[in-house]
Amino acid sequence: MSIRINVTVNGVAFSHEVEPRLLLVNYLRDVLRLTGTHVGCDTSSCGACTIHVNGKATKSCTMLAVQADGCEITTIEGIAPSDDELHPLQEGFRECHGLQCGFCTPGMIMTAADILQNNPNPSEEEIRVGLEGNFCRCTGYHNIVKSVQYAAHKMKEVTV
Amino acid sequence: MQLTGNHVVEASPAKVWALLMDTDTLARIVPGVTKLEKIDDTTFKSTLGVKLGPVSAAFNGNLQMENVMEEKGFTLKIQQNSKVGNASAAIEISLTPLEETKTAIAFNGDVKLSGMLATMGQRLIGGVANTLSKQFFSNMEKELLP
Amino acid sequence: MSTTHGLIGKSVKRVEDRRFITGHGKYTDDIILPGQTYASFVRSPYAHAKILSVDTNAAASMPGVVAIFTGADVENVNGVPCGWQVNFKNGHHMKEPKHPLLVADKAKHVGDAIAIVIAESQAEAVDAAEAIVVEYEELPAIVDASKAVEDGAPQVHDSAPNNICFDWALGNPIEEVDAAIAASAHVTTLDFVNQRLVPNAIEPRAYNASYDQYNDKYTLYTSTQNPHLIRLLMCAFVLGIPEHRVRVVGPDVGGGFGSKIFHYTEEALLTWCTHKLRRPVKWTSTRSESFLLDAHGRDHITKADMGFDASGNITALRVKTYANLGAYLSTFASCVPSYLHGTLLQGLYTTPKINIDLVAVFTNTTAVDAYRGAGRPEATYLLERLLDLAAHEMNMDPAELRFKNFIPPFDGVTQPGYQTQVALQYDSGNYHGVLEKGLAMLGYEDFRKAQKEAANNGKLLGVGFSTYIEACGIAPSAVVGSLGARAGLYEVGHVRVQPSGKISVYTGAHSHGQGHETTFAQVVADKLGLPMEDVEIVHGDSEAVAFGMGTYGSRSLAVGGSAIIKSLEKVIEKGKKIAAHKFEANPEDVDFVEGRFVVKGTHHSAPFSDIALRAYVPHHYPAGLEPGLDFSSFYDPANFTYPFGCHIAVVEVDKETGKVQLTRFVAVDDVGNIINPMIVEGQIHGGVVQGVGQALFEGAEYDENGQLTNGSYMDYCMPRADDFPMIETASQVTPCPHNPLGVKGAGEAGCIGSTPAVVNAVIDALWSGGHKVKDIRMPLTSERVWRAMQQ
Amino acid sequence: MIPVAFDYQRAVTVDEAIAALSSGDGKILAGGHSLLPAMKLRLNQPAKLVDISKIDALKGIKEEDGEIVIGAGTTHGTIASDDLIKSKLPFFATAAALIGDVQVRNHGTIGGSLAHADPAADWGALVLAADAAIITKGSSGSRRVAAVDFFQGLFTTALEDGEIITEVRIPVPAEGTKTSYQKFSQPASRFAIVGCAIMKKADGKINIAFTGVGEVPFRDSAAESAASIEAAVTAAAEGITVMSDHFASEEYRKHLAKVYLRKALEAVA
Repeated sequence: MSIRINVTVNGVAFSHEVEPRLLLVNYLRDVLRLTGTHVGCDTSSCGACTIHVNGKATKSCTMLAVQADGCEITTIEGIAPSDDELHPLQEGFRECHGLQCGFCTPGMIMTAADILQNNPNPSEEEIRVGLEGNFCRCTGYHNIVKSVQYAAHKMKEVTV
Repeated sequence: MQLTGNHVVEASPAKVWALLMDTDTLARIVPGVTKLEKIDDTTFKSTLGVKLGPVSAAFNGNLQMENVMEEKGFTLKIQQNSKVGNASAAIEISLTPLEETKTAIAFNGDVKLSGMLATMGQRLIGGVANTLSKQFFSNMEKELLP
Repeated sequence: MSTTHGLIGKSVKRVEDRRFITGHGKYTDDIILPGQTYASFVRSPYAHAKILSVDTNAAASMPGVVAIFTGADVENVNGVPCGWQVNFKNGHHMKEPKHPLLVADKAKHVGDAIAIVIAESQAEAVDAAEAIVVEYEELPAIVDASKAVEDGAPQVHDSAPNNICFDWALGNPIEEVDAAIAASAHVTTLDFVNQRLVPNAIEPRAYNASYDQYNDKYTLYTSTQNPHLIRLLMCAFVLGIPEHRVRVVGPDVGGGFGSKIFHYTEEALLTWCTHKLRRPVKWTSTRSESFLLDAHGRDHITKADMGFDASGNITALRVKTYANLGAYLSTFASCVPSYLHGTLLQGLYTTPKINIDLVAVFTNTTAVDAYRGAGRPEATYLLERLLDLAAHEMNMDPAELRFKNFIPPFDGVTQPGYQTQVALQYDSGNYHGVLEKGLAMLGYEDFRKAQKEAANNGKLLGVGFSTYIEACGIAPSAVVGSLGARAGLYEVGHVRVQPSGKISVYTGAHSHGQGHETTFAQVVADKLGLPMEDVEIVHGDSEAVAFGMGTYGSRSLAVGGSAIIKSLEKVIEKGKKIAAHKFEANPEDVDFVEGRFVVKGTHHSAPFSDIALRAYVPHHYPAGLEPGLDFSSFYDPANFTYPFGCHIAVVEVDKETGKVQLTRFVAVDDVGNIINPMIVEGQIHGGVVQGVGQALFEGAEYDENGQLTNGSYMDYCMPRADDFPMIETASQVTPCPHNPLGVKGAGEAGCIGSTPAVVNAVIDALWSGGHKVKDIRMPLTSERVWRAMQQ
Repeated sequence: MIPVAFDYQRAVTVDEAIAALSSGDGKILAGGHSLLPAMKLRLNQPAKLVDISKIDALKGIKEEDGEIVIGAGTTHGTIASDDLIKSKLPFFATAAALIGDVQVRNHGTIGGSLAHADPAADWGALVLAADAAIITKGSSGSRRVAAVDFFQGLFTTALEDGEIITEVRIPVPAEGTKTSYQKFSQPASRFAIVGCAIMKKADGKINIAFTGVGEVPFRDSAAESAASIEAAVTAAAEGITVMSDHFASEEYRKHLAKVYLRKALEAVA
């Protein structure tokens, strides 16, 4: 049994017949070939697969593609304003060495974007707690926190 | 994991014993049994469906009674296999008459889990064992009702 | 950014980041090949079981199934090899039971592969694997290394009696050490477990193997730290395929931490399968499988005694360790508890007598191998726990005790290296310096005052020290060869100057987060006086890079970087000849200065790009001058490098619950010269958090039947952002005297130094509250700390 | 990991969901954060999922007839940031913010959590302490189940086959009511090892409920009837079967229950 879904991913409308058991993350990676969203675990713990569904950070390994029918999805490939620009968080991660192997990075950035959306002025503590659903094995989180702080600062500048 | 407990039922050891030795009744009181087939006097082939919280799995395997002592007790050996891991146990069950119409049923044994059940189930195994044994005795009590 | 000079020592932003932050990294699982098939495994749910039957009939007819193979199909294929031979004390070779690609007769740990299913889709492969019925006879399992050697314990391999892989000793004769301990004024004894860790790189292992039958050519994409080594081991030792028929690519790799060094059975099996099927076969480990299959780390059971004279000088160290190797001998498993652990037991101290007695043991558990630090964290943990405990027992200050016992500073140039009692010769060191700096950063005296005050108010604060040393830059081939390594441990650096003067550098080191594409480019651009944009670093592809030994043991820059320097020197030498020809000068009169070839004492000079072009347009060349500017070098280091440092942890322990909060962490590391401080700091941060993970959160828990009971992120506690404060780092620089960059390596330092510092801090906090506790087993869960306080 | 194949049906109304459940081996998919991980590991293999996440009627928080009504499909994240909850039931907001992580809170729902009835889930203690009622609906109509009657055993609730939870209704606390939720988290999963929820009413009467401690979340009546904080702490979690795992043995868990009860009592003192 396949079900047709209509989704908008990074501003582009897609329509596909999918098996109900297809996870959203596999839809993005294998069907749309947006491989920036990663799979790091099978218990909804590591956060590497985080994307935005209707603007909210979502673990795409814990959502079925059929559940995303009618939703607006943003992945790491679509978070920057254009191909030639970076989102302030992307810039922050590069400026502050917030990544090493890069595998957790897309999920980190997508989660951090949710944090900043709800709290443009997070304290260090709020950033750390906000990232509790995302594992990084490389950076020790130190520079990730700095990257988010960089972005928060930058985004404030832009709005002012 | 160690599984130990004690339960008093309102029936004589003879009645309890008869109940435990009857395949059809046993099939009704062991939680989750969907099929119980007697192979010989002490061996049963069983199919169980366990549905508890996150886990819903079908088990296939054997139940075997050893050291059978009429109206006193036996050792129940269980081997149950499923797609998500296997369970095995050796549980000593003993009946002690308290009064004419009361029997203390004590059980003591070791339960082993393997595979995904062992990996994911460690925090819950104690609770699951408790829940299943509670269900077993509550079912038994229903059977014993006149 | 076009800085051409002084790139060394600059925190240049990483050039590789753009693809990662935009989601365009290319990891193995991102690759789908034409005609792709997908694999799934049937794995043993038992730690030890005879395989009575495998019924694949139902599975074989399921939708999408392409093939199913079982142990019987690969019976004649070799197992995966071990790369390092260690001998028993009696000279016999260690036991090396076969590690088959699929087991046919007996499963030896949970997760041992019984069958592989290959199907048109991943879902179909998983569905079919579930339909395979395996009949087992469960056997008693053995988990604990110290019990495995007892008579009557379950036997993992028939060929290894008492489950012993090898026994081994190093250092001074045991009689001398026993006597020195017996004569000591104070002996500190510690019985402890250095628990087993699961590496947990966030990218699970993934492989994609394909075979082009028309060109007889294999390609294996693999999430590896060392593609050439995998090619060598797989081709020469497992499958018997000529190496030139196999291309191994390690594309972007999502972290390794050691666990992706090794040659795993799945790599060889998929390559074997693709040849059978003539279709690409891909397998990506699930996290649940990673927990059961990726080689674990540590797992030592140790008893150690450290003797002191009346004034606190160390007199001797005696160590007895059981090292758990798991069910099979992984690629470097044998050298980790021996040559990477025993040889580090001198630490930073002048200990005159040292002996380690080691037994390496098979058990029905996942294989154990190198994990960030590999042997050195175990040695450091042992020493640093003993030192802090001894200080408490002798009522001395732990910093003072260390100062008293440090090896005096030596630069390795004007002063010789330091010869230890356990085989190594340290290259250069200034151990007092890092502790002094650490104490200053901490504000030691103020902390002790605050600690006392806190204790009076019923609060438990503690400080813990760890002054560590490690052996990196692995390593001189002759030395490791004499110790049993079955490979050379040099590195390859190939510099290809393009006619336009742009540079392509091919390194045998592999980057999986370390930032080689940046650091190596800095080195090259600095040396040639070019903008970094003119340099590209190519790594990870056996077809592009002639050879390589890969990345582990903090060796990339010290060994791989040095190989590149060697080639750059050849480029410059050749460039001088070409410049000399252009200016009709003698090559000896040509200098290379700030990116230009200059004829001494004249105004004649040519930029690098001009000479590069001439190298490829060899008109009017004199006889004997070859065209081209393209050099490759093998660099084999003269010695290991020896980074060291001082880590200090401050913790608060909740009296009621035992919960530990890390409130400060100070790390002063001396990794020799630093090319990119930002990257070095990042390595330290990551290492520290991983090391603290061992101290406070992580540990594989097996039940007595060999079941890993915390094999998921719901139970295996990974360190998270909110568990940590900002980490305070500083560096001291004592250059390595024997490699051209003067670098020592920074990848593992954080993970080696931090663990004992945190445990020591918790113990210190407990002593401040009157709980004279010797040891708490790691990880220091709240309950364990609470129990320690109840005694 | 890939779940076993299943049929999928999306319901847009509660009645549609109930009708869909009446046939076959169906399970409800709400936020999916308890069910989907189990299905991916193949620990659970339902033949059919009935997706209720798009039923608008199940979402939202309002005050009605002297009760605060939380739709079963309301996410933890919404509850954590809702102004009505923050002012009238602050410990619901505190607890909601401690569940899982940002991503989980964006999708996980209170109804899904209650129906799943994990013994370490936070909501159990909260609904018990708040004298909440769980409103269920099935083919034979609606039922109102008091929270104390809802939790019946390990992963076992009063919910019958074919029923879904539609609302959680909590009497609006009188002026002067104080609440607290104190949680000691399992460090890996961040479920509760001990979660202690307290509602101290204006008349001084205290409701005390625990989650994570026993096989079922429970009201601790012995502690409730104690005369002092000290006596309550002494009485807490006595006489119940306390769970045990490698993060917290029975003894330690019981100790933590007392420590966290004290924290909660002091917070409302």
